Amino acid sequence: MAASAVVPRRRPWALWLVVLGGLGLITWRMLYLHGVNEAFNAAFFAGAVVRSLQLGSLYALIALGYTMVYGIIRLINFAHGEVFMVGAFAAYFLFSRTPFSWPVALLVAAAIAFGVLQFLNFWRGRARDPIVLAGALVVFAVVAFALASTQLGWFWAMVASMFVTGVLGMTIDRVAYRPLRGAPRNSMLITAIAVSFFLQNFGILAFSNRQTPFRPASFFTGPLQFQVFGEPLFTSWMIVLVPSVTAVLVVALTLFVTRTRLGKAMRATAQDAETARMMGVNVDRVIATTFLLGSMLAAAAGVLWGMTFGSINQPAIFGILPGIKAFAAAVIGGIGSLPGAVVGGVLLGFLENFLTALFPRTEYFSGITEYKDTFAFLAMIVILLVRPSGIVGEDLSEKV
Amino acid sequence: MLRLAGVNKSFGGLQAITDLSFELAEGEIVSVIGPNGAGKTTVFNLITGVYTPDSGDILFEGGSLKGLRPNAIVDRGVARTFQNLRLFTNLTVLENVLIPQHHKLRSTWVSSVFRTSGYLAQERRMHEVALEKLSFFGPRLMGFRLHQSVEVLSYANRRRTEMARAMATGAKLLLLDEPSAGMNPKETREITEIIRRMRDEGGYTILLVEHKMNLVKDISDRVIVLDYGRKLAEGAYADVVNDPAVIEAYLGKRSDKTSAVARARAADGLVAGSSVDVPGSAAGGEERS
Amino acid sequence: MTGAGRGAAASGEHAPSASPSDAARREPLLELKGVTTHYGPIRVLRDVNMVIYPGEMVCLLGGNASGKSTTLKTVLGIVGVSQGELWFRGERADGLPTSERIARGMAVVPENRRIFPKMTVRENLEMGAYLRKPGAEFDEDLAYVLELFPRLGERLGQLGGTMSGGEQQMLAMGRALMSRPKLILMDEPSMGLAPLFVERIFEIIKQVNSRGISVFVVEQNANVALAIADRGYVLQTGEVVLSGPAGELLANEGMKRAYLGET
Amino acid sequence: MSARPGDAGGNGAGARGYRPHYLAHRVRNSLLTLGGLAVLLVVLLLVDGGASVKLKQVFALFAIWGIATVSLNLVNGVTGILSLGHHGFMLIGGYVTGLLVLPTATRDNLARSARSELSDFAMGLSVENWFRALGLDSLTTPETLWARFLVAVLIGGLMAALFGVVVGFPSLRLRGDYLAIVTFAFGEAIRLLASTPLMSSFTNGALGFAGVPSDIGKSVWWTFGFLAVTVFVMARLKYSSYGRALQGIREDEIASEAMGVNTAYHKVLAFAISAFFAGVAGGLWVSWVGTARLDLFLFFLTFYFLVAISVGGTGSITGVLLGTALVVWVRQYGDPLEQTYALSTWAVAAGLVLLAVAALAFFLRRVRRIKPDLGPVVYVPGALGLVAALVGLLGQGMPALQATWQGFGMRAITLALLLITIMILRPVGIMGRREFTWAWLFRERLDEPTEEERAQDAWLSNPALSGRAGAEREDDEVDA
Amino acid sequence: MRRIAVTLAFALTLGGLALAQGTIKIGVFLELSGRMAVTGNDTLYGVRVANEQQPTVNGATVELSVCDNASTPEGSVVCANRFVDEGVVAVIGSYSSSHSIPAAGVLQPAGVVMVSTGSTNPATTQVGDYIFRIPYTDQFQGAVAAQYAHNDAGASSVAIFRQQDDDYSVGLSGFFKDAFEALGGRTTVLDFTANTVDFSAQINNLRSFNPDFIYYTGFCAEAASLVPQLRQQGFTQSILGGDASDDTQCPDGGGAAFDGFTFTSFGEPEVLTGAAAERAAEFRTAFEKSYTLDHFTGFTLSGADAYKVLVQAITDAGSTDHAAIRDALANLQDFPGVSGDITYVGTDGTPANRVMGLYAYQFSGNSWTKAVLKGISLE
Repeated sequence: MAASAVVPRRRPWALWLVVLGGLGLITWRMLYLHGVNEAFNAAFFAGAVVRSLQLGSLYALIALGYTMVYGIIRLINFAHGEVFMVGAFAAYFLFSRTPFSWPVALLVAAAIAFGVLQFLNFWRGRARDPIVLAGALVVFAVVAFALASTQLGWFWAMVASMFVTGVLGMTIDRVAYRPLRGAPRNSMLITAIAVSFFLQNFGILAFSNRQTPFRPASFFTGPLQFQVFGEPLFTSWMIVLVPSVTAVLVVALTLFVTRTRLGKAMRATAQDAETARMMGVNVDRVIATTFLLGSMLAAAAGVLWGMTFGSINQPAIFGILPGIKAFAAAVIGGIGSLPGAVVGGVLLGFLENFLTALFPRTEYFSGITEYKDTFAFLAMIVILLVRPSGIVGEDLSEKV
Repeated sequence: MLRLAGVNKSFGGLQAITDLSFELAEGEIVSVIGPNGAGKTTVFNLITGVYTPDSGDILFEGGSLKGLRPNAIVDRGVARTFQNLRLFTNLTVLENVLIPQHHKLRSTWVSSVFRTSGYLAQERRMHEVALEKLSFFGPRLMGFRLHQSVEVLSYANRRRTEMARAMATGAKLLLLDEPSAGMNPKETREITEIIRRMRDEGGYTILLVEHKMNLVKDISDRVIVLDYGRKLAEGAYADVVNDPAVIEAYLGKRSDKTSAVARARAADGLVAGSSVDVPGSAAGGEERS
Repeated sequence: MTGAGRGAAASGEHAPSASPSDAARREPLLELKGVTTHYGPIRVLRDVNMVIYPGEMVCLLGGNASGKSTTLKTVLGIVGVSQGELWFRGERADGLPTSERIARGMAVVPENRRIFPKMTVRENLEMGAYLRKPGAEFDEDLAYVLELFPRLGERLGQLGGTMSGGEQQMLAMGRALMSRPKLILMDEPSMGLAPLFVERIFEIIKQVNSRGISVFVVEQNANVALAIADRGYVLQTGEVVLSGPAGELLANEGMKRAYLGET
Repeated sequence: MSARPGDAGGNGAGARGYRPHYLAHRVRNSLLTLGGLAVLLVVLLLVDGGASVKLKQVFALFAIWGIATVSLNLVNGVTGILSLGHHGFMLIGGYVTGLLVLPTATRDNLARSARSELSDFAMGLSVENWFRALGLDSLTTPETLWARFLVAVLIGGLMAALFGVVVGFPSLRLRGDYLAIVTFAFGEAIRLLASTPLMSSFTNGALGFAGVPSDIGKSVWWTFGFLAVTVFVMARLKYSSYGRALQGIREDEIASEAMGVNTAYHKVLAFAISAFFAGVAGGLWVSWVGTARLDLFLFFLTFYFLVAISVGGTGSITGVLLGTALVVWVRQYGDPLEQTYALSTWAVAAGLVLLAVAALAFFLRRVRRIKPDLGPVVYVPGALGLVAALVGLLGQGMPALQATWQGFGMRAITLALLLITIMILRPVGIMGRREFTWAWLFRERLDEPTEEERAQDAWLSNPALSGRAGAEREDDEVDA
Repeated sequence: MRRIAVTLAFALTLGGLALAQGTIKIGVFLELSGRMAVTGNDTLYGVRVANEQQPTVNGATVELSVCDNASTPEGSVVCANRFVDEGVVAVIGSYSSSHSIPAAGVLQPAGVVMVSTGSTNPATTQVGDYIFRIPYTDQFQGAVAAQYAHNDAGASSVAIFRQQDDDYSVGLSGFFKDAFEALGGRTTVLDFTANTVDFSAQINNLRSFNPDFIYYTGFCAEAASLVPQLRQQGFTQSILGGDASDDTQCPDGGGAAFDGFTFTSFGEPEVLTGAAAERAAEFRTAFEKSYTLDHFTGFTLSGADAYKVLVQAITDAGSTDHAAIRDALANLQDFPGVSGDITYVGTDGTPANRVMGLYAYQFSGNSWTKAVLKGISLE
């Protein structure tokens, strides 16, 4: 949770040596591959780099949710991957369905307006304020009208999905986790696993269990082609969109956490919940906010994920692998630390994508594609055993 | 029997124990006293292997305890109780006193599954030892209490169970961390008597941390005073408590209002400008581990 | 506690005889009426009666595990009351959440300081004023706190965790003052501090108290605490066994024997 | 099954200060135990001879899953380490067993098919061949499959145990949820690695191999026999000195270590024993399904075991078996949940479930005083449930409610909700840490004082002799 | 209280032993939900229409006991066990080899006849003599595809995308590879698992091989992600798919990237010849009365034929005895099915003389059609 992570003392020159040595090895490997086969040209590696960055950004967005929740209540929120799944599906319904029928639109709008009411109350701290009510009514009207008359573009679908998913995250916290505050950590973890299973199967029930095409009309999913040292690189504008959206959201989150009152309360709660409570912080509300923000980021990641790959998996499994990998990213970066999540996510993206590019299938070697999914797990196990605090995190392990 | 030689320990740049040396002879009862945060519990943690000293050595019956795992140190014959009670809450009193004897079991898990006669004999022996140790506390932990889960015991009975548990390890040296905390005067007197009997009848050597001076006065052969991780004084109770340094450190300054104000004025400069290093929160935090 | 010791004062609600500001004697600021609390099945406090009047400084003494900190947590609402009533500023408070109690004018200096180690000094102070609207009042309070603790002013940008114990104690006190409390609760402010610092801290407590803020201080260091407090309560195994004006307590034989360890 | 901690020492208990078991009770309990076993035997005979193949298989499945849950319980419930990698151990046991007992004919088929990636070495791994080489030809007939299966399952279990040791090692450095995550990562990594070229010469990639003989895995007698052995070992272990040490680790690891328990050794031991039986369960399961495939060993397996353990009672062997029965029953007989019904029916069903949960929560709060504060978490679902049920009942004619909906995934949803509810309302599960024993059933409690002891206790807590506080406290104990 | 509860629990357990007895039942287990739901449902509609056409056999009404295997092997085993329990006369199902084979493992020892509607992996019928199928095998399909790639498309190097956790895909890839290499071509196999969405690693590997033809043996759930990614990354080679690509999820999910995607699949009326074509067209007309033609594919015909051969076998056997039905089925010769003539005499349960169609998706704008290129029959 620490926006300003304290990096423990270490010898900087050793670090630089490792980094430079690693880069040297990578360069050597790239040159070697290029010598073996013309196909491994600059464009090939440039493509791998941009895809790594893209995937890494997505992992980072999901990982932020894990790390925020872990930082504040020391819970590995197993259900976060499924929240990500719901985010993607919510957006899918918003941009793909022809305008909803009026009753459905009114119902959905009422639900959303209720959520808004909750939120505004939340931040203003005063219930039944006329302004709040008016705001909720405006939202209700706008949402109902929008749902019934227009099909949303990807951006508004993403925003709406972030909102819906944020409410879902808060609800999960309220219903499943909050009654367990102070319970043994294992109970909370088991509950989180149960919530994750519930959401997976609820997804089957609600969204039908099949792989779903995810192609909103968008400029960004269109092809992008440019030359890298004379070689063509085929890709799409998503390689620009994904990292930029991630950067914007991460900056916004950092500003929120460091500048706003609630954000400071969040950091305080993460550092010492009981004392924060003694300062008058409503800890439950702060935790709910954490779930809200984490889930919103996950929803954004879900939408970007779907747009990047053009389809999203069946709800029963969509959240699992990205969720676990993002969790691994959070651990690698240092769970509990916001910059750690970003660093870990990008690192994992590179590990997974760039390594397979560095060790592709050649005539003499069958490649490491099949091992791709195990990288995250092995990296996580190694990090946990060698340096449980992660790359940039501080030690959160239980004290004697 | 136990000898600490120049032990130092620091946490993150904060010196918790500084050059601490003392000795314990067999059959002695020695109390360690000092204000909260003075490093008393840290000393216990160092002896029992929870922490490893940065420098210096801890010798028990001639062998070094430095770097040993806590369970290996119990094997050597040193056991402890915890200030904040670390009982096996959901297990019964009897089970709590049986577990510390497990390290002496000389049967594999397979023979324990098949209940070989060798295993059963040891198990019977463990029960006898458990009852013997519990009987130190009279009928308080006997009878139906044996099968009561620790969860339902009173605070005082929990303390007693913890002491019985430490005895059951078969250790020769017991480290008792505030054995009378949370007890009323009658119970405190009782525990004082029991600690004495533990030495006289059980043959234990006892090192204890205590705040209640009555208890310390009644049973200590010697008293060691700690302050900021340093040994301030050592000796018989009467000598130590009359040491002015000890009175100041432990009992607090006997100051009336005027002198407090005067001293505060004197301290003001220090607070505002000077850079005297003051022990920080970490020492206090460790104390509560 | 011997019979002699018990005789000194009945637990509870008799009005203190000597106090600096007798004017504010009518209405108690904080009152515990027969409060009993449990941690799980274990009873920690039993039928505790206490009262603090506006402008008063009261100390709560007792050994380890006697229930001092629990009393404080009960007042704050971190531990629930299982029997009895808690009144604060004429209102029943035992059902209120902690944040409401803070909003009504409590502030706390927790045991071991408990400052936020990864926030700057300034942010720590802001957290103290968490429930209040930021604005001119905030700057006013900040100025007052910095005047009280000049050392904090030099270190506004430093991370709380990097400061020494004494500085952290000041920060914790400053943080509590930032909420303009009516009552400050202090849990062992002297723990782990050098004697000179202890006196300085108590001097500041006195200064704060003289501004009309009531102080409820939990201490082990009985001599220092009683030296500046108006009244005191002594807790043993969760029960109030002694109470009375500070002077009387200091002079009480049973007190000396049982608590201070004097012969 | 009437083992109690106090019994472990054997006879003559009264002489050493704890409650004598009355002879009449002992005789009664023995008779009841015999009677219970006889009933079980009769039930198994009925099931085995009965017409329903499915029931037979469900019983076998219960036994197999029972082995898995009881073994997982050793780590999760007794030692208190949340292990999420049980499916990985089962995978190892399952694949090893499957490969070793694969009949020669199936092997030959596989070798010829385009689907085989098995190496010649792996193809040659066959208990049948080993028996031939040893001249035990009588053990290579179809009738003596059990002999080959026993050898194979033993090897499978040992391989799993070996891996259990490997997975157990992180437990020396890590605690709590970090450790849980590492076990999870190991479990998943085993599965992912099994499909990679590295391992596929032994596992035949993700496809695995079909044609594993089902005779043992679907036999009620064999599976219940294995279950009986597992329960015997686990129960004896739990009520031995080793079991106490493991429970000590669960209660307080630091204190255990300070009391001389070699926590490192014991944790690894628990993992190894647990993994061994998981491997056995895996072997039986592969035999039950008839195929060794990677998608038999997904994380959902461990999840269902967790449900069984948490619902039944963490740490209680009988409780865990109860939970397993529940999970197997819902999964095997829960297909009515996944049929197509009108929305009104769904609304009524969902409403009633919500109401029931709210009523249970209310009951537990009011009568048993289990949770101090549930507030809206109880009342809001209760109210919602009431509304849903009423809408469903009253609005049967409404066209909107006549639309039908198929309840895909309702079984898993049911189990997940059950687990969440249990975790919130009764975190220790139905049985708690208690075992189902006759003594428990007849409420013979060793921890309740006799008249004599009550008198003594009263004397000890006499206010005249101790402080007032003491008196109160001692009384508390008896009630609490 | 406690004792009552225990007694009650015991009584409930015994109550579970109660059995339900049914009439003449034929079990149908198919992929009605999950990743192969489209094909599974298309097949089921075929079975249902055939059932409407021939509702009785030997004077008894046929009742279909439908079971959804949720596109999982485990679900298939559950279904098979349920059928054994219900005492069904015979079993129809399922579409995928990965699901048929585990179920066959249950039904063969139980001695229940199973007719697979879509399983093309040779291993299915090798499970035992009670297992039959309607379609051709992948040995045939792979060989045809190899010939198409080599002769019609003129390819010399082919990249095969293989779903490594599916029997059908692994088998088909193997047969294609063997056949194509026998024709003198070069191949490489690129593995992925079910539910893969990100194919960048596989596409990386593809680059160095630089094939001039791509053969896809997986299902549409993954193809819908793979094909657009291939096209986007500049791979313009022709792609040929197996019959698993005959699924609306492919063009619906992948969009215009599927323009020109060719695949081999079960015969539709257009590719059948002679009397079979007429029977198929007739069946299509009957089908249209109950369902829309969107759900009419070669799999529908296959499902119908599975029902029809079973009814024929029961009629021939004159009883519902499992062994008699098996014998009758094994002696079936030139049965006039809607997907072609069916002969089981002298085979391992795979009918001789099957017809396969070659199709392609063609896009105009965002709408697509499934074009019939030609019919291919086994010599």
